[in-house]
Amino acid sequence: MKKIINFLKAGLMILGLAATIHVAHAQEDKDTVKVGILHSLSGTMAISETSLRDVDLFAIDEINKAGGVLGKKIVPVVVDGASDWPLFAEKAKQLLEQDKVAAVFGCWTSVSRKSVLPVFEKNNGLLFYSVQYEGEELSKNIFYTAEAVNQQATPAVDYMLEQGKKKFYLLGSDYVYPQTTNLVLLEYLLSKGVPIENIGGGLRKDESGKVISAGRYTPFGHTDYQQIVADIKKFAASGDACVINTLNGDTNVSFFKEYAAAGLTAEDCPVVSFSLSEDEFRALPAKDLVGQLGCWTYFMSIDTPANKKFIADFNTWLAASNVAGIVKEKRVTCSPMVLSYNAIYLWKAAVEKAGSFDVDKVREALESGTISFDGPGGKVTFTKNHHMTKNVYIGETMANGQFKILKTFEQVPGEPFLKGTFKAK
Amino acid sequence: MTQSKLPLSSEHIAIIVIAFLGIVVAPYLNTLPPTSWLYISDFTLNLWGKYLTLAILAISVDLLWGYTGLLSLGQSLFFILGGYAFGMYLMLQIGVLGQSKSELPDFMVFLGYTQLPWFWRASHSFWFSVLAALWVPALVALVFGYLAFRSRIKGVYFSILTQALTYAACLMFFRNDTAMGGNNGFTDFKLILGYDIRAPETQRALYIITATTLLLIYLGCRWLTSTKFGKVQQAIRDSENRVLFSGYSTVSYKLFIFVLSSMIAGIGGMLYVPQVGIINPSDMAPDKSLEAVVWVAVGGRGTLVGPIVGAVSVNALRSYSTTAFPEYWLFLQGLVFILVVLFLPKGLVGLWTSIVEYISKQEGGLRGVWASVMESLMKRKGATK
Amino acid sequence: MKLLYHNITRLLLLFLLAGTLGLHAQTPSGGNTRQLITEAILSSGDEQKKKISELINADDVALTSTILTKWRKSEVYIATDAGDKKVPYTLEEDKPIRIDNGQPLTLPQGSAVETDGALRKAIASTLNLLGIADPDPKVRQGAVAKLGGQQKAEYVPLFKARLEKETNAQVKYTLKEAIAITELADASPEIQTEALKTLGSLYSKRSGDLLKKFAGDPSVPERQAAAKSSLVKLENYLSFCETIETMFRGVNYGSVLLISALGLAITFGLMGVINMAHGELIVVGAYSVYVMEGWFTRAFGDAGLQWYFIAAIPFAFVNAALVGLLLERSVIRFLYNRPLESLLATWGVSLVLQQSFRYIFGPNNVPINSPSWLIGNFTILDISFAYNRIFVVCFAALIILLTWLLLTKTPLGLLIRAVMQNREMASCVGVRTAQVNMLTFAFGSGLAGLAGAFLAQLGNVGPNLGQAYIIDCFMTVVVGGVGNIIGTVCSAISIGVATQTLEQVLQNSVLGKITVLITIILFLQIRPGGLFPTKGRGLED
Amino acid sequence: MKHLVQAGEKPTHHDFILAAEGVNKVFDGFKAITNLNFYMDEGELRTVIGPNGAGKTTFMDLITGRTKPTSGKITFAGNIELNPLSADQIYRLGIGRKFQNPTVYIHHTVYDNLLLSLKGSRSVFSTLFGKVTSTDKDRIYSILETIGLTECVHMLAGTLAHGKKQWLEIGMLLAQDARLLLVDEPAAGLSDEETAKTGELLLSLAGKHSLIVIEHDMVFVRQIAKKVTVLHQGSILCEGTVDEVQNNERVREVYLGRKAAH
Repeated sequence: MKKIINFLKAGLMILGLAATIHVAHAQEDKDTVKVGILHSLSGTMAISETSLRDVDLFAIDEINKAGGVLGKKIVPVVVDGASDWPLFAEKAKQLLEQDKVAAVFGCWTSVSRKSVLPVFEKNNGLLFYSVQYEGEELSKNIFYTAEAVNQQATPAVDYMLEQGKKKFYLLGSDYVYPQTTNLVLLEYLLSKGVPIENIGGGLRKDESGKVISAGRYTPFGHTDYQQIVADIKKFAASGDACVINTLNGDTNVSFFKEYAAAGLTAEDCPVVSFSLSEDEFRALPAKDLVGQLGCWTYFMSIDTPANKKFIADFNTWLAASNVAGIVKEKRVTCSPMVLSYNAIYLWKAAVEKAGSFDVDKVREALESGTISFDGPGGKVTFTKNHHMTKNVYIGETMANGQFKILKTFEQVPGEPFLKGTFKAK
Repeated sequence: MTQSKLPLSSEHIAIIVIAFLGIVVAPYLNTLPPTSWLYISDFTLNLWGKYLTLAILAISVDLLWGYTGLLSLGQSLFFILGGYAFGMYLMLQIGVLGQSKSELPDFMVFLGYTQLPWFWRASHSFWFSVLAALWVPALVALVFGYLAFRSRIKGVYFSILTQALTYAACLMFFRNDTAMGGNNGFTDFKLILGYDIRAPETQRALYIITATTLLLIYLGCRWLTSTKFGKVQQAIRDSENRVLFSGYSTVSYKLFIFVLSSMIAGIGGMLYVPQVGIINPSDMAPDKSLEAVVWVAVGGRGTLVGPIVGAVSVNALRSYSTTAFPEYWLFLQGLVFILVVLFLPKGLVGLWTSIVEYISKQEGGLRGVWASVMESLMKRKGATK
Repeated sequence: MKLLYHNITRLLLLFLLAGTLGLHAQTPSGGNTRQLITEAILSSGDEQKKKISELINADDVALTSTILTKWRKSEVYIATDAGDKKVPYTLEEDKPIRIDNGQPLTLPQGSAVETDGALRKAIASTLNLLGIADPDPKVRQGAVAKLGGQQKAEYVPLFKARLEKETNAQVKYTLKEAIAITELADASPEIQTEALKTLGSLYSKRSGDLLKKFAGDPSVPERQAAAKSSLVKLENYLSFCETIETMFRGVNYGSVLLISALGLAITFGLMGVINMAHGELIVVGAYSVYVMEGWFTRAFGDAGLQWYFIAAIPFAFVNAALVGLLLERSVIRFLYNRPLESLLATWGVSLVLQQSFRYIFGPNNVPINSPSWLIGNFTILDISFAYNRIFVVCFAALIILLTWLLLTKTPLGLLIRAVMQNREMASCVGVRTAQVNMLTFAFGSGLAGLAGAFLAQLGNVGPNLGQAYIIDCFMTVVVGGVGNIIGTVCSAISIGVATQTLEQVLQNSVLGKITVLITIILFLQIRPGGLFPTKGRGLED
Repeated sequence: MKHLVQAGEKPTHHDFILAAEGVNKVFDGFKAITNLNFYMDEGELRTVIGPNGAGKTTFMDLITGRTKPTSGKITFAGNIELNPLSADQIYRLGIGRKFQNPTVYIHHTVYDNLLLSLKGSRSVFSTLFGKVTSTDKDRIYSILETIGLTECVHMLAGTLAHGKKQWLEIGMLLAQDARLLLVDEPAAGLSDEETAKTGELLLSLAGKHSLIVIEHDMVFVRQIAKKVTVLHQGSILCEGTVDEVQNNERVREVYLGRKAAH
């Protein structure tokens, strides 16, 4: 009996082997390479992530028109994570194990990245992640084109201190990015000599008296900011206060509408936001926001030929695009979009340097510190720690929904591990 | 009901064959070399493992809804509670292998915890965690069920209240202060009982355990629904007052079945976590429970095969359509739900039994149907000539 | 009289600034205003800031204020003439007027002058100094408050002089407050102690931080005691204000809940349909507002912005009612006897609708500009009342009244109530129940649309908007007692007040919400029928 | 023997199967039962009549624990107070109830309907692991014979005709071996023949069980009634034989009089 099974097994193996040779041969013939695009096109996160899919497809088209990568055309495999985190993991597995993609560009929320991380590590895949995040993570299979905390939060605080602000109200959505960022900021502010009673929003300590949460948090989809705005108003009554805002995406709309309704303006108490890009800005009545600040590594208003060309080409591409449901009018560009765009070009550069699509070789190339790209937001370079060195801009919102750049920090290297690095004076 | 009209023996044979295919053959095919045309990939097997855990959840919904008439919109809460209870064990198993190289789970390190909160400490034990995946949902169900059934909350009210409970729990788990990982939940598991959780062998073993558990739960529920208890249960669905005035304390019956189904859901959740690799509060959002109810509706409520068929088919459709046409799949899913509720009140299983009945009523069985179809086709041809 | 004011103030200012301004200040030639402003606009850097501060000397105070205000709002433009000379101008009633000579601009129009934070700060500072004498008391008050916050001793004589002439009570208060706050920076502890006492008797909200600082400083015991007692006074006062404010927030949050849930009180409460797509009907209303705003601004320009909302309200109602009608005809009418299944089918509908919104309006949120009469607030004591919130409360009251009238005083209402109480009996006596069902459902849906119109003014408008409200709506209706409109009103307001109070007390939005949900669950154990249970013995299955 | 008892008057002996004293029930301001005094002997078949809204069904709800009285007390079998007990506990004392609309388990067979109603332990455990004994089966078949449904034993109850459902429900009361049967409008919707058969069935039960029958159909009442209680506006208008009641002026006025006007 055993013999028969073994015989059958051997037979199947031979058959299988023949099939692989056949398949491998067939793939050699093809002059295409697959990459995965993993974003939520439905569900709550579709608000933000759909734009990234659009810009990814645009970049790929652009590269294909210019001859592709290593002579191969890129074929995007677009899948919908549907704002469902386990589904993200499933889709990542599918892209890596079934579709055998060379790289994946995707994810927005931290939780989606955390959800796919083990999958990428197990299959030795390559993920490019391009939305500002909390750091405290360094996976060999993920490259972060995103802003690290020191490319947004700490420069913004520097700027506010420079403007003579003495009181800082920390407000965020209750998830890992704001929580971690605010803990870093707490350390940072204390190290800059800001007394702890001038940090608003509340502190929570554990049994040993160690601060484990700083600032005020609201859940996703929170709609009523009356109480919080009243609290801020009280906090800001004596002047020289500002709000450090890490509210996620669309909750900003409710918050800023309430902020304006309460009569608070950028002059009384400016709000500096890290998750409010031009794309989210579109949903806000701009006049309520004039003068509020943002900090990113790209603004649509950057006045360089590269950026102008990027915006123009993107709009031309949109107009001609036949992707189902794509929005063609009144489109803006924003940092996560440009970072996604950069990611594809950086991957291309790394592949070309490595001369192969092999993940290990591409990683080696990316880690070499020589892969850079002159993107719409200025020059970006990958460093050994999988993060990028790039320009940081502080901008002020204008009535036309754009940011006016107030200050530029040139070529700031991204640093994922910041906690505990700032010591109080 | 209609099922019992089928000859028992053939039903038994079907169960045995399907169980054999699912528990023995599928994992065996997974061990074949990937080049073989019979090979089932790790991805596919893992995906089916996930579907089967969801099928367990669906059975728990059906036990309440289809058999007792209680539409609980809180089953995903129990499912996820089971998942969290077991997930805590998995989180602690990561040990120093995590990003932060600390004994504490990563998210606690980010938030500056210096020691494990008290309610985490027992989760180092595997068996404690397995049991917790049962008793935690059971306890919640017991307290909530006792309060609800005692005040005679039923029907729509019961549904809305269970939904509110789930929503409250969901908000609770979303908070980072709850020390359960907040929005990110638990992820990046490394080891289970010392085995590498990502290894294909471990995943295969988990699949086999899931499939076997599902079979046992299915058989257990079959037995349960055939006992006098099962009859009382269905009697409650059809006429609770009569049951009450026949001297049965419907509160205890409902409570028993509610707690039991919460434990079944908990088992599903416990098996779900290691196979999916992540658990977080968005899985207990109110619409997730609704989804589970829809699986049952699609499969066929009041049967035990229905939930399994529904859970697997809806999820397979979802997996397929989010890749095949990511822009349209929500339309498709929504429409399927509407159409099933409107036109297939007994679900796919109901459709199947009516087809079988229709065929058996025809003279000559399937052959008769064939003949009549051909006949009408011929006629039409003749007419067009 | 007015002129006298201006002259005296200007003299005072001159006196004050003479030291720093040097020669320039000594030549206040008449009619130099326009020239000075033009120079300030056209210069840059520190030079520009200096020039702005010198504008205090300009002859025509009103003109200076007007132009500076416009400048700050980026409403000053620059045209360039043939000789590449820059000519700043503003728009007055849409006509370009040159700043340098007040004549209409003959050159082609240019672009707006950009401002940044520092520049606006400089402009604001000058405006504040000018504002002390502004005819508008509000402007005066704001200016004094800002100057007081700077704690510059040189302003004290300015405040005191103004205080003697000031007639407006609120400005007087602010002047006293500003003087006391400025005196806190004085070197002498006696003056500080007096100032602290004054601030306590003024209940000065602005001085909270300073009071805290002095209360924590034991170096001068008397001063510390004064600070402490003033701080206690202030805190008591503020907590009183907070309580009132919290109540107001509770009532208006309750009104939002009420408007959102009222439609559901009809479709679920009266008709027994569990409509999970209720949230999406709200979204239909919100998008209607967006569409209407687009039409109005395209047709009437900025003036359209003022009135589009009035037109959008009925539009939102009608649109949502039409979608509701369609929904009723295509899905719900088959499910009147299967409430739990209507839940599932309408959930499917809600998925389809959500994705449809993404298709039609894009996945992003859309911006909605509120008419100016909905923006801003007024303050009584230190309690602020936002106009849009007051509007919501009034509107909720109005909708309730109309709904109640419709249900109780009209023939349609009679029919609706008849059908809802006993569908079979009503059809037996000749009521066309199908039609009544259809109309009732459409009416309930229309109310959801109205809710959307209001939510559009308060928060974001996007495909997921409805999801945020659906559970709250169901809870509101259930707590109120199904089928009872008054119950819905009471429950909405109580949930609103409870939520806001808990949020205030716990200083945590999520915990507040969780506590309210748990309380509701427990409450329904005690009163399974809600606040106002439906009468009768109807326990029959 | 005093035949005509005025409302509220208490008979002199004490061994009642059911006694209600000073019972009031108010629903949201509506007085459904007002100061009701009702006494009934063991083995009696009592018919309760009264116009719509007289409080007949509420009275039954009060006895079976479906609602609780606002004031007053109801005692069973001499000294057991019913007020604090729940519906299923009251049942276990031996009070069975047939609803106005036949209430049977439509998705169960006739056999299962009776099986679920058989006297015996009602605990979750016993239903899970208990076995059906041959005595149980014999009992079920004998009841089936009594109610004349032997042929329908394996039919689903939902497919039975209306009359048969009524009998099945009465059968279910027999199965539970209740001391007191409350029967709400057993003749509603039945053909004359079925009505007569139902009457015989009820008469055959009297003596062995105590019965309260609520009925509208006076023909049926005549067939079965020994003693009739007339309820009006939540209290007892009068009690007596059918003839006495029909001849009572007040009854004529409020009830029969109205009926005569038809």
